[in-house]
Amino acid sequence: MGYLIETRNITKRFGGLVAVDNVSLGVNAGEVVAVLGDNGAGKSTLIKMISGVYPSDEGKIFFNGQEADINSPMDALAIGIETIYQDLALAENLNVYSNIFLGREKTKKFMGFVPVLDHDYMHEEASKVLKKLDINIPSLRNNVRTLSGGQRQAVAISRSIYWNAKVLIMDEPTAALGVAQQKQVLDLVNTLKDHGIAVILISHQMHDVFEVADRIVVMRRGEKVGDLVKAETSTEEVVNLIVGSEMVK
Amino acid sequence: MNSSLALSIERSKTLRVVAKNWAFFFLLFFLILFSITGRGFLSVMNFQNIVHLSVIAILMASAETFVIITSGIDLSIGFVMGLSSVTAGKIIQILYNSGNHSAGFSIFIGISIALVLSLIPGIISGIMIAKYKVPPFIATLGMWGITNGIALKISNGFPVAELPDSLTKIGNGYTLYYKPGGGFSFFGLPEGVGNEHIRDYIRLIPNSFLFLAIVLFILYFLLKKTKFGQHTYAIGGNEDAAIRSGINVKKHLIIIYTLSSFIAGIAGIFNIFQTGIGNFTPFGAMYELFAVAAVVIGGASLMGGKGGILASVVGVLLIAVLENGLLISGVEPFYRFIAVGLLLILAIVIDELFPDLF
Amino acid sequence: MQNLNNHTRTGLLLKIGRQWALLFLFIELIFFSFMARGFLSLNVFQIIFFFGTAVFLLGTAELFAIITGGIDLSVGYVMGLATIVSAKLIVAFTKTGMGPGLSITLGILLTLVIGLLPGYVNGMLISKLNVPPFIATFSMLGISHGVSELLIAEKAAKNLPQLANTIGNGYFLYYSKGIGFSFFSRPEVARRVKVVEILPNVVVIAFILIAVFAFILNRTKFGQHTYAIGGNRDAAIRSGINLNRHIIKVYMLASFLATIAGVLYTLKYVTGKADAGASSLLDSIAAVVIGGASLYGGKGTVWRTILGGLIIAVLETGLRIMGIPTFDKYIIVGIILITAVLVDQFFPERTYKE
Amino acid sequence: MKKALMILMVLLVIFSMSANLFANGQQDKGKDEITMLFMPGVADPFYYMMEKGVRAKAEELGVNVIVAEYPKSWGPEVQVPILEATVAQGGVDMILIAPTAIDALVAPLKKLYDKGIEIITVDTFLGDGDYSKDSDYSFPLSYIGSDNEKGGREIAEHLAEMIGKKGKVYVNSTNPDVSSVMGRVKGFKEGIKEFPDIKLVGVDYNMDVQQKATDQTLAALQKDPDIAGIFATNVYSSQGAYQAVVNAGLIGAVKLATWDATVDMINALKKGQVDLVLAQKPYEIGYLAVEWGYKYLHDGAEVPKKVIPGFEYFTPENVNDPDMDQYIYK
Repeated sequence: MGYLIETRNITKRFGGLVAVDNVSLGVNAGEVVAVLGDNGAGKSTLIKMISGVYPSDEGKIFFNGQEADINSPMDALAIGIETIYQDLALAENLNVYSNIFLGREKTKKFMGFVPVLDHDYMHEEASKVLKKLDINIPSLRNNVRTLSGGQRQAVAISRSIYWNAKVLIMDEPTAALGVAQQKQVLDLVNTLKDHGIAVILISHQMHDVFEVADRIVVMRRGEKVGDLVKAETSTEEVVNLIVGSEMVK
Repeated sequence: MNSSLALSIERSKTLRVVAKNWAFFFLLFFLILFSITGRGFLSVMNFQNIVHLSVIAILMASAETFVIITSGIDLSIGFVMGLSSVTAGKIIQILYNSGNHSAGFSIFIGISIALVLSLIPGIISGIMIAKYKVPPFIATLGMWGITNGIALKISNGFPVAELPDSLTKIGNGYTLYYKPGGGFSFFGLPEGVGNEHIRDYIRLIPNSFLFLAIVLFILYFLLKKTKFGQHTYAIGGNEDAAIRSGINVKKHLIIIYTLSSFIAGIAGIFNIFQTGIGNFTPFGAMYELFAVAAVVIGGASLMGGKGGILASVVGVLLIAVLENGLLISGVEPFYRFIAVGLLLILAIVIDELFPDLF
Repeated sequence: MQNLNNHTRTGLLLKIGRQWALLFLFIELIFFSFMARGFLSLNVFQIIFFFGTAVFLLGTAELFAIITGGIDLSVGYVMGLATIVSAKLIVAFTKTGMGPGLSITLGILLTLVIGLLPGYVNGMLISKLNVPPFIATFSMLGISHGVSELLIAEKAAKNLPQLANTIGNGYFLYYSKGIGFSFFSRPEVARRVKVVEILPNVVVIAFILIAVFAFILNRTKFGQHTYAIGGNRDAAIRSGINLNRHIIKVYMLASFLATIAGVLYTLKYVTGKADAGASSLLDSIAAVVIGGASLYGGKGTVWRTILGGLIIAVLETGLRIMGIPTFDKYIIVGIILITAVLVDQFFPERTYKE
Repeated sequence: MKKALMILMVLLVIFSMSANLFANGQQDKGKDEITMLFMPGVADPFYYMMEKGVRAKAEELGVNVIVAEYPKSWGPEVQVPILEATVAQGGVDMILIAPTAIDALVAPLKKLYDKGIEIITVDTFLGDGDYSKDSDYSFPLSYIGSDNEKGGREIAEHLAEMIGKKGKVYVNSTNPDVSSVMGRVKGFKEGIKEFPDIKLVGVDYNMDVQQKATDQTLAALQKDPDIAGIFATNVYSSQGAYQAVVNAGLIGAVKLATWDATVDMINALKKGQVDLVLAQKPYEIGYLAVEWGYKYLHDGAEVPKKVIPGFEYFTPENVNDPDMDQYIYK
């Protein structure tokens, strides 16, 4: 079986600048691939093409072996590609389960014809998915504002999982977190892997990458310069690829 | 916010209830205070009057609540109210005085057209705000002048009078009249009560209460129980997140401003029932600013994301009770401006101290 | 990628877009020159500036608050309070037997000091207690209004010295045939003899002050920090700006400018009035926004604000000279204001801080 | 940017200088055509009525009329800019103005007077309203308007009669710094002093907002439930106080004397809900102002310094009299 999600020779230009140049990348189900690179290396642009924010100029994206026509974030969501941005996109003034159901609230009929929010259902479903992912949040009726950074990350991830994410793109999930909370998030990534989710992880933290990733892709100036299996590489090799010292395989 | 304080409040159930509903407890406090200082304050009649006269302010505050939760502001509601009141008045006047139509029919047609008309300013400001990113402050300020100009043109600057009497009979009537020892009567004084006996009757439950209860229930329901309400909060909390979760934020904002304008239109209709004439809004009335103030006292934030209909009602009543109480206690009128200003500041400072609880 | 599109727009269009406010003003001037009999005259331009001073001053006050991402709703009633305080003080000083010049000077100076107080309170509430600017200054609006009415209820300040009137309604330069030029005082001529009056004193005073504040905003560290706070509050704090102190200063400055507007009102109308500035508040905010500032903070300049104020003042004056019926005028002004801001939205990539 | 602004300024000055000469020529027009400017005090029905009177008489005499923009609120800072801009279109021979302040309007009007424009003040006046003795403010030709203090006194007498010369009375007024309205209050206070058994329990100011007037009157009725009579001093006070009495259910039990005859108040009187309505004669004031102004400008007639058209009182007895219809503001 081929990759669950795959890009073939995709390219994105902004005016004269080639932000992503002819990059092919594939991720299997249950696999964590880390994308590394210096600032401006094209990591963000790459994932934004996969998640539908930017249309690609050249190249194709395949999902489950079939060509996927991704032109907007909605298209990506529809086939199960979810992205968790650094700012998490949570409404802090709403509670945990409302965030998990944000935009796709479950309603029931009041007096037979008026649709009202079905709080009980949403609460129950939310606790199920949190349980499945081993996430511990005291009360799902608390506003997200009262949660810790790690817990918020967990809420964002469970939202994706609940809505059947098959591919999860995570942008710097551990930045701005304390050590204990980083651990929680990394544990969660491992849990996701066990559930057969394909994870694309963007990170600067070499330690995180080596803890959870199966493969490491390095980008420099828009090009893919390395695709390494974690078990067969070392920190030095990756760093050298990132900064561009010549150490061609 | 230091979480230890928040936590200790969270643990103490009583404290938590008080902190969360401080405006309500403030209201209670004032009620007790003025009952002592103001002769005639503590009476059913006075409370009924306070609420009856606050109906317009409550509707305005409800309109503003929706807008403020999305972190916007609507400055045009005061004049939309005037526009709706004058339009309804003019149509009723023409139909009724033509002699061909009954009072009921004229009133029905008048208010229907006025309510439909009151949607338009909201749609226009909504489109400007949502599609063209005009700041809400300016978009609704523009509508401010336009709606009032139109209202004045329709009425030629005179209040629209010569409307059917049934308007005020309904608007200012009571559901129940009671004479101690003399029995009850519904929807009107018994026939043949002379001037000298008027003061004997106790009037209970103004009709406006029933009207207000219905409107408030619908708005409360809309905001708290439906998807629409949930999305309103989401947009105010994190517009980006709302967009990414697939909420059509532009459409939603247009609906919000239209709704706010519509509620202001309802206020205009109520105004015509209450006064029996079609009133345009004077430029100095500042209905919108007082509505914003009441919403904020009720615990909403101008940054959006929080607030509620009932909280805003408490906010309006707090100002109304404060003003009424000071009046009845014989405080010079201009101290009231100052008192309301200080109350507002206090409201925010308290809110700022317990941010996590709202 | 809207930025990209904008950059590729033709240079000329972009230039016009950036200067749309100026263009708008020109269109107004040309339109009224043709449509309004008597519009094009020295007298009318003096009227525009003379009565515009309140909006220009309040607009500048508002601009400082808006650049920091705040707003000051109290300036109108602080101005009203200043008219009453200054009128009362001047009358009180005159009663003690002081000369008119001295009592006016003392009265004004004292008022200017008192005028810092509302701003200080606003600033403290906003910076130290985290009260949103809208609410803090709205409360201050109520408080200043209440205090003003209490000061004036049934005991208005009357009989200000004649000198106040001479300053407030006088001109810098007069010319009349036969007598020639005279400075500051109107030549004694018979009725109906034409006297050309040039540069109202009030306008001269206001513009000197506005120039000073424009300088503060453009050329000083204080101004730079004001922009920094509005642009990125966190960055400003991290770069060592004392945020609280700065915010307090900004609101004191706004209050000070409003007080100046109030003092000039007292000189013009020889009376104090609680709601003297109420009608100028919304105009002044509109002037700032038409001048390209954002209510989210970080941009806007004094000259642009004056330009915004002029767009409103020319429109109002022109429509009055044309004799547009009152109610139609309200509607037209609203529509044009919205159009102005809509035009602005089509050219979002301006850098007003040049 | 700044360069462009400087160029604009310079252009403006050059423009205006050259145009100034042009404007000079424009003022010399046919002498037989008279133009009057009507400058109302604020946008309210009272002045709309006055405009009608002005227009009617002007048409009759062939006088040109310019009606200035109605100010949004009461005050010189709103009125004077409108006045000056409207005069700037040139050709005005006479201004009929309701000055919005007794002192603040002296200088601007004097300036226009010095340019050769005649002034008549209507409804409100400059200084103390006495232009017969020489003073800074005695330049207007005449004051044509109501004698507010007299009206207040007369209302006091009527109200006293209606409540049987004893009991509590209350006043709802608009704004403590408007000379005409304060005159009414002053006159009323003087008038009520004549009746030792009547007690004035309070004066409230609603700042020209009708809803406030309702709130205040209701609170007053709550505080002193035995109030027997209410005097409301203008359109907004009247309609507001009337609403309050309706709300409190005290129609008939509280005697209501109101100032200004809007349709609403007259209807209330017809229904027996209000007991006395004083009608000023705004139509007649405007009418008289044009008439006297024309006599002065055209025939060189002497104008009396004060013209008081008096009041009409609407009572339940005369309210249906067709002759009274002309005094209703509509």
